[in-house]
Amino acid sequence: MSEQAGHTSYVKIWAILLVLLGVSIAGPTLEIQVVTVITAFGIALVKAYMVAKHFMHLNVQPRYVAYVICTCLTLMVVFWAGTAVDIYKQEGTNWAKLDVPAQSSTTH
Amino acid sequence: MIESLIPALSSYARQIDFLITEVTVIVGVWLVAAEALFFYFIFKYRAREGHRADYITGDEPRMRKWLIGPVLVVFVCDIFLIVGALKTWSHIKIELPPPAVVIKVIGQQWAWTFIHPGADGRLDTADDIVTVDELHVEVDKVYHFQLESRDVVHSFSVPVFRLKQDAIPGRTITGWFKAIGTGSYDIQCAEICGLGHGVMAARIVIGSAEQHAAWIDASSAGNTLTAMYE
Amino acid sequence: MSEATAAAHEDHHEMSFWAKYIFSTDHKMIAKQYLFTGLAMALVGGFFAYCFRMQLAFPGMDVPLYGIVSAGEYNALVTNHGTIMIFWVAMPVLIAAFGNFLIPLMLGCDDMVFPRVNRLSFQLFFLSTIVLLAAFFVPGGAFGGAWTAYPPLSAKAEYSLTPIGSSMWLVAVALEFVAFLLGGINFITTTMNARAQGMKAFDIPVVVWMIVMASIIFMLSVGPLVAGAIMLLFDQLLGTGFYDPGRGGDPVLWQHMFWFFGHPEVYVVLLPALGITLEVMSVFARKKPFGLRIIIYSAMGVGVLSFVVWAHHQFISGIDPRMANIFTITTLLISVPVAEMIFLFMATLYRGSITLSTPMLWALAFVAEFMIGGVTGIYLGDNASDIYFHDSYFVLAHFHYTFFPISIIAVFAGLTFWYPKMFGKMMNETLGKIHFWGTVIPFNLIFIPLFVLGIGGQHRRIFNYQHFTDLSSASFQDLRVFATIAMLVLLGFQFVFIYNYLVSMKKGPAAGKNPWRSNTLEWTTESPPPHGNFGGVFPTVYRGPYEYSVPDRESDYWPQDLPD
Amino acid sequence: MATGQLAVWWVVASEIVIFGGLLAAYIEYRMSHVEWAGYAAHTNVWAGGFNTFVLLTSSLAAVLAHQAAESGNGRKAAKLLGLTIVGALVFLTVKAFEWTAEIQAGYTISSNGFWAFYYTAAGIHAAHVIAGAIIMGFVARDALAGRELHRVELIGIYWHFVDIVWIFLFPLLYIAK
Repeated sequence: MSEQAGHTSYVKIWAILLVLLGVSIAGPTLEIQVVTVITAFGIALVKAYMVAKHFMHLNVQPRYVAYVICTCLTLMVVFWAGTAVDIYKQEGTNWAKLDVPAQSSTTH
Repeated sequence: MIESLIPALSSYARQIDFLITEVTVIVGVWLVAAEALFFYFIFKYRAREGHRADYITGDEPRMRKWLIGPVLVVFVCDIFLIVGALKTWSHIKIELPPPAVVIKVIGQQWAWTFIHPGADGRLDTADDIVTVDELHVEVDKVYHFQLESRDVVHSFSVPVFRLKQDAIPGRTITGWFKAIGTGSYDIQCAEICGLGHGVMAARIVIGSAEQHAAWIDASSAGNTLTAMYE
Repeated sequence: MSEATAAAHEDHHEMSFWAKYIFSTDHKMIAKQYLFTGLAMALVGGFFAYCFRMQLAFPGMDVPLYGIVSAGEYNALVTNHGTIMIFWVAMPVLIAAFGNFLIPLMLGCDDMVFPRVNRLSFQLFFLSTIVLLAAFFVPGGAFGGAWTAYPPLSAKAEYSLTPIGSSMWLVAVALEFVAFLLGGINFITTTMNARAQGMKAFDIPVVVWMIVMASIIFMLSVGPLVAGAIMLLFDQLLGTGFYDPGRGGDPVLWQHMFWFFGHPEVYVVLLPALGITLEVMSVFARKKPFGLRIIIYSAMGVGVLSFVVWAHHQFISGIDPRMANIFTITTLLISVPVAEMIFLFMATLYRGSITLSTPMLWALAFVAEFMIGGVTGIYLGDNASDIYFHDSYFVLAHFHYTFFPISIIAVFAGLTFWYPKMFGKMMNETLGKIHFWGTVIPFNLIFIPLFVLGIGGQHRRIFNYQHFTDLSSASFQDLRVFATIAMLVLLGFQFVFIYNYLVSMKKGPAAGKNPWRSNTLEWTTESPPPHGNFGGVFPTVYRGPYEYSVPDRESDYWPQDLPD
Repeated sequence: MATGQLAVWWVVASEIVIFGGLLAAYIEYRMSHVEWAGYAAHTNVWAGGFNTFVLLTSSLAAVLAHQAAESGNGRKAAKLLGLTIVGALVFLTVKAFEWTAEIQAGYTISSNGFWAFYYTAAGIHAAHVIAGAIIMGFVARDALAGRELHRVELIGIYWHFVDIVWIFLFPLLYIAK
């Protein structure tokens, strides 16, 4: 299926991935929040995209495969958005989480 | 329609009952119409000797309107219902009126603990009145309740108030009610909470101003439970 | 069963008992395995219902065939009644049994594309069945924290008091999910890749469409719950605190994970039921479904919307009230595609030629009853009225008005409709009609009183209402007794079906290839179909599956595989 | 599209929502507990980074095996798959040492929320690595005999997915502090 992706090109992709890996490890050592987020997660996205495109050949699969994958990811975003208000927030409309230590000893 | 089975004793109980009646009217009309038409079709188009069904697929121009038409009406009804729902919900669960009294409601396996303010009318003071499975409130006063759970998920449900709120361990959830009639009624736990869920019953006693004051005096005198809970 | 399966293989080379019944990879055999396991579990679930309904009607009585129902046992019974009826009856029968039997036959291929995966799917499912039932015999008894298994109750033995039972319940459910993921992948790939020559998307029968859509919805919605189940299992066994607020966890997370799956699950079982109903209706009304494509598009719409309505099960369970407003909007909007499908089902009867045979009666009953279930759902999707109705008997009656039509009425429609194809014999119509009326009438008599009790403020999962002053009134108790008696009648009439089903396998008149004069491909082969389904020559498809009563043809049906 | 490929892609889809649910939960917990950053500081970035390198390399071997299989060279495909399996084993060995050290240091699955997620997420992923390696063994055996060469691509797709999961687990569990 992937005649256009020759032997060398795979190795090239792999090399790029390793470079990105290096950056993602080096980035956080700067101890800057923004840099960490970008280098850690931004690069993770790039790496995942490259593996999916060039190694899994998502680019030469039928369109609907990509659509199915995107649907799955979208659903996870929906799930996250629907739950974040309750799970990630510490308080909301007429409710608040009790501070953990106070709660830790509440079994009858 | 509901009050014939159970009284509506909170300021918003009637709103909920009205909403339920409204829904009943709308969906009732739909249900009756649909079922009637359905059974009419069944009896009208029974198989007859030497008669064959018409070939109708819904793609005919004269049939087009029946493809989407009815469901547009459903959509309009939905909008109508949504507006009513959101208004009532916001009134009950989002915009709390300023409280006259604040109480604490604590669920645990398998009992309800109610902490009432004492004579000073303030919570978390020495004269708080702590009761188990018996909540005393005064009529015509806005109450805020702070709902907590000590172990598993419970649900604080006062059917006569049309009030229900789950108690989640690790959270304090605030709600409100304002009684508009006196008497003594059931409080149920409405979320399965283990072996004793079926016996996790409590009573709410709604008293007039005098009755309630009298109860406070009576129970302030040497309240053993209060001591136990401090 | 043995005669039946022997018949299923009569014109097929002899195989050993094990190869034939236990390790068969034939989709028809696997379908039967799923079917009979599911029906057996239906009897178990029905027996549980009998036990706790008796306890509710006559508190503290020594229930015949069971004994005294203690509070703990009551919780275990209601919990497993719900779990069984949804995961071990509705899913295996509607999706696995009908899916396995119909998909290859209706698509005109010899088997699923992955027969051994298919077999593995059933074996896992069977294992999960054993684990679930075994939980009743371990110390502490079976899990009793409701089929929603909200932590912390389900997470800590000190709360649930069923140290082993709760873990076994969780493992059983997880195994069952894996089984259906495997089965679902099989259904989807088979339908995508193994269709008969010339079969275009809209030449696929609706029931196959629906089963495949259901499999996709299941696959995409179950993920978070699988993860959540592993987390809950670790909470139970390894002492993690994923759901323990005392240790940085959050019980509400499980509720979200559960309902993110739990609501789509409703449509996972609804869609196949609708598909079966439509097949039967179109055959016995001799009509093409009205607006076939719109029906399928509406089903897709339902599938999409079903992913954004889950929190309407949690309106009052501690989620942020503003989110409740959003979920109310999406929930009420889902009524649009569902109503559309029901309307088109009704329109399908218009100017038809209706024969009220047993399968048709079941199909029509499904539509009539499901409408009630549908409209009562509006009260609960409406967050304000849900404040009152949540966790009351109104909810219980509502979802029984949806699930009973789905997992009982539609299943009977399918069983009676495809019985000739499965076993090559016809069932007895008279007994079939007796069983129909003996099931549908008591069903309404059970749940209408429960609607009233719910409106009266009676909450669920309480083993004895005598502890509640307002609920222990004589009039309420009479309603409970009435419902229980109706349920006894309903259960009694099921023996008519069992008798009819088993005896017809031997004594029923031979069915022939196509007793209902139907169009779809499964009716073009022998009844029961031989191993390999079409005896080597696979059909070619020339038209859609519902070309009934086409003008200026002398026969009023037009099989898909008939050349023009 | 080949049936086997189609099936593997559906498997991947169902796996995405499983890991997606787990990670969505983890991210929400992590954002609501600042103190978890402190716990995360005790993870061994170098071990994690090395494992990422190992998995990326094994993915390269897998995709080259696929290429070899395309050109009908079963022996070469089998060799490269063997290399991938070695990668899997190295990955698991590193994990084993890593976990031993952490458990000895007192960071167990029941220590607190972060470590619970750390062991759960990495554990589920490790289970996939093990499963993948075993299946790959069978595929390699067939490939060596020149049979079922198309399966080389199928196991490859699965393996790259396992790789991608780790690509996200690595920053989530190790780097973010």
